[in-house]
Amino acid sequence: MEYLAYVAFGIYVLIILTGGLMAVLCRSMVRALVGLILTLFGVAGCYLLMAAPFIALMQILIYVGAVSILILFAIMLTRAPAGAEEAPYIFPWRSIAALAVAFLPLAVIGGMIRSGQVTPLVPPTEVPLAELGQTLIEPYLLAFELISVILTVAMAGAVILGFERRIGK
Amino acid sequence: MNIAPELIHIAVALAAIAAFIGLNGLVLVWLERKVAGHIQRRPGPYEVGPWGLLQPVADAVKLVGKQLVRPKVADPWLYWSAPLLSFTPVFLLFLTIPFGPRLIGMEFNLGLLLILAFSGLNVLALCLAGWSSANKYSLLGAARAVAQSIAYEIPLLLAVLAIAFQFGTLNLSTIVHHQGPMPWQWNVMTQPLAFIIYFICAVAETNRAPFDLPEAESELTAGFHTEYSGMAFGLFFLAEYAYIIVISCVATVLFLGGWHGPGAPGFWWFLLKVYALIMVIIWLRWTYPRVRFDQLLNINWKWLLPLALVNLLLTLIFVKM
Amino acid sequence: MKQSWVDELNAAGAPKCTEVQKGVACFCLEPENLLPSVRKILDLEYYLQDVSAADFQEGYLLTYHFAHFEEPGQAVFRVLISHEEPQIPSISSLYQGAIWHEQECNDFYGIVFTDHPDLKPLLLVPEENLYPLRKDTQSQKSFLDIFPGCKLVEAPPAPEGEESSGDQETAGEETPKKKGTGKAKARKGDDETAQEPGQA
Amino acid sequence: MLHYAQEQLQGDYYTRAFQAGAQEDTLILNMGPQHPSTHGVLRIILELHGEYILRAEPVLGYVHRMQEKMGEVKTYPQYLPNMGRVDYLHALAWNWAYVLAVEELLQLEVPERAEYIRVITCELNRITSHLLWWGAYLLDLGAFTPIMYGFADRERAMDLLQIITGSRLTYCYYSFGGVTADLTPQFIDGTKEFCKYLRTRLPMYKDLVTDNMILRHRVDDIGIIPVDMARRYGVTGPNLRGSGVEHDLRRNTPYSIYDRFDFEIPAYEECDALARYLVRMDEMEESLSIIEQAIDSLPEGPVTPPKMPKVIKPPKGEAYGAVEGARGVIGIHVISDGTATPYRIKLRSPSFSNLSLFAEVSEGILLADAVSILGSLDLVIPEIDR
Repeated sequence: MEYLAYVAFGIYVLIILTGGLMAVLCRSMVRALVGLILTLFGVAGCYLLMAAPFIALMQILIYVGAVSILILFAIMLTRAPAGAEEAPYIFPWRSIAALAVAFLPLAVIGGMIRSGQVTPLVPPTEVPLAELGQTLIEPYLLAFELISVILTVAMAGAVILGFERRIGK
Repeated sequence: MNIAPELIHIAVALAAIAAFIGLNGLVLVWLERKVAGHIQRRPGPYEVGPWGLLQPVADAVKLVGKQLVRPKVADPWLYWSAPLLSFTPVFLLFLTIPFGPRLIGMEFNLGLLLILAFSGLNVLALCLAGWSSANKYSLLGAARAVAQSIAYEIPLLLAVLAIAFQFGTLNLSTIVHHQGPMPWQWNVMTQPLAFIIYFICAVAETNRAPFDLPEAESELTAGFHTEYSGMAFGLFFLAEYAYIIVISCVATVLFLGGWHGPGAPGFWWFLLKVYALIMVIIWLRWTYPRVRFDQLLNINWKWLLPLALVNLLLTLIFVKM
Repeated sequence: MKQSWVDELNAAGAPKCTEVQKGVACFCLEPENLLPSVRKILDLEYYLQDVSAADFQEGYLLTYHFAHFEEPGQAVFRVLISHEEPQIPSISSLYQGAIWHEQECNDFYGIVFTDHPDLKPLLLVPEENLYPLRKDTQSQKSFLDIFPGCKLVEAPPAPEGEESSGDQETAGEETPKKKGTGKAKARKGDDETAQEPGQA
Repeated sequence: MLHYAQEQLQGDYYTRAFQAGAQEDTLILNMGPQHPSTHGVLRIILELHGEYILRAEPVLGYVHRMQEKMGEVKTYPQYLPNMGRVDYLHALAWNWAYVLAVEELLQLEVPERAEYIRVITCELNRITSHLLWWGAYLLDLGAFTPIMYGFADRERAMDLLQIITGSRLTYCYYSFGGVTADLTPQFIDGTKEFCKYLRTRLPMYKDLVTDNMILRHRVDDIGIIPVDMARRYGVTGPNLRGSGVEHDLRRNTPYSIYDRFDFEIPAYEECDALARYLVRMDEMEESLSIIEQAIDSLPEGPVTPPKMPKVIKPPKGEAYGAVEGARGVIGIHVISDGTATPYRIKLRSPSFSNLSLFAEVSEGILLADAVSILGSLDLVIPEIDR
């Protein structure tokens, strides 16, 4: 039973890493986006492993089904068929700096794990939906509402931008 | 090792679903052409096999036999992955649909959510197909697909949510169990508005006429799949039919009492209802002209969305009372 | 076509028309008088039927057909331009429908319409100048021969035109016309003779 | 992917010319020459901003056959079959315009029965043309079924025409001074029956299609052609009558015997695609009424003039034959030099003028509406290119 979880975890991590590398390295913006989507799928898999299928499905529904498609839409609207040629490789310094930044969190988390005592979590159990909702509405109400406000503002902004284009025509 | 039987069950279910989709796809191709034929005062296919029954097989053989062509400037990876991406999630969608009292791929508490989440992937596939073809018609089709599917997903979710609120569950089997065998015990009686909204949105989500703007052939030649040939096109085609079956299945489960029916309940009732809905969808396609893009969005934002919200609100009030 | 309108058009440029066979009124114009006359006929709410050309010994004959939405009948403008310098002002600023007709004449004959917004090939291949409807000298017929009622105004650079305006009037029973010269050099003198019968 | 961008800069003469005037951040789209909604090989270059059209330019000439040159090398009778191939949907109107012009040159008197036969067949042909347009237009709007109904009904009319003309599409039926064959009783009975039949069909089309809400929204207020614009471009036919002008050569300059029949000239004031649609639907009923009247009062007699010259050599001069075709005023200008071949033939095709306004009318509209407008103009491409 447990080794299955390990195998699954390994696959998910592989997916996440592949997607991440694709997102960073691909020169075509759409391919990079596909990498991002792959990563999101991997993360959804990890949620599934943590016995949070609701979050996993929400991840797919919202991030894959809506957010990344909006990004794709934006890419298509900018009409950049040939991708990001405007960013040529400047090999040594920037790449090294980028790598350093990329490994920084690894170092921090790794250091924390090494220094502190890692306690194994209790085996995860599925949280009922009602409880999840209760948590969102009661202790985290402010955060929940803030997110919705931000989303509303973003939507209004998109609408305004869209109207401006129409008038500009 | 208590997970193993479960896995085997899912594997068997997936195989069964693949067979189900393949068979129903063939039947649907035949049915659509036959119904279209009779609506148009012509016999439809009748040469291949009795009543043209083997026509879809001939079509399939033709599609498989055709050369796969990719435009020179198209992005090869994305170009070939798009039809696969369009077709593969379909299997997952059928997994949680209760075809009968015990005929279900995977008993899952969040079944409804699973279907909604993975059906959203279709638009991603259309988008990738449209973008990677390096064809302007495809690109326009993809842009239309995105705007349309994002718009119609919202009222669809709200309509489905009303049902979920009513029974406090996302489990499809439970929702079926809450309904009775007689038509007046079905949810369509308590939630008629939700049913209409769901049905319209679902037709729009599957890009079927009169909402087939992403592939509007008189404007965009074939929209997002302009460049696809052979089985790559075939997969899009099959995916479209599979999605039609899915939305009809979900409508049956949510609103039409699933496998319940007067007399003996069972799989046949389910199939009957599904095909009744499919017939309506086919009928719509061969009857109406296509709406225009701004009209399409207006219908959604000005009518369906407010109505869905009102419906949700009413449901909440009734549930809480 | 109403007689009053014919008179108005007669006054507008230097066209000469005498009414009217089966409701068709023909006006023979100098290239210079084309635009004012067309403006006039637009004011009279005529619509453009077509613009066509034909190749004669004397030059290219351009024919403009106009008709009216309510009134029966047809107004025909004819302009003759020389082979050597096939140029004529475009009427497309007044009748936008003429844009394509003029492009087509350019395709078929190589006639240049000055002030045309976009005089590129319309129907034929853009890379070659074929001019398929031009006739060689053997097959060219005389304009006067085909329209016997017409009189070519031969315009010597010297004095007034010797031929009379009386010809013009008598030409009325056939489709009547008075012609600009086929010879480009005589344009100016031609003009004067053209004015003269108009005043006479 | 890199050379995708470069490839866009290439293109043929017209694309390059069009691209030179393009704004930044717009999409140049070639609609045609092969495109489902251009009904033939018409090409329209569009500059799009999103789905809005900034600029449109029709490119013609893909089926250009130099009909006018053919007219100069063939004898008068030899050129007759060409007329059926200019506008294959209303071939008889082109037949008529040509024989009208030549008859005027020859000063030929047409026997009365032949005139009646011409009216009957020409109107029947007009109905087939409108039926096909109706189906094809609905197909442009995304409704697949009406074209089948339109075709089925059109087929009946074509069967009738086949009885007397011997062909189904590119008719060459009228001859100088008459028609080539007399009507048969079979045709007369069939036509009577067809008129009755179509009168039952047209109300059904109105109920099922014309009154459909989606259709109404698609064609209402689209492609406004004011009278002034129509005049400047020389728009005629149902397109003009959709702008509220009751201009119809059959009424305005009654040629042949149209002044003997009692019929309406349908016209709608709205100037939009719906108005043009309704005009054509009404016109079919008017044509039916003309056919019925003509059949009822069909006189006996010969269908060709008593003595025809062996060789047709019209005297020197010119003639302009103008008739009302299904798409507008068909004009054929014949200049004769007294020989057996015309000196010059100019074909004035209504679709040519009707399409020429597309650039102006399509500015700032949606791509879907452009398709709708193109359809509502009822174009026949071989007629435009000739």
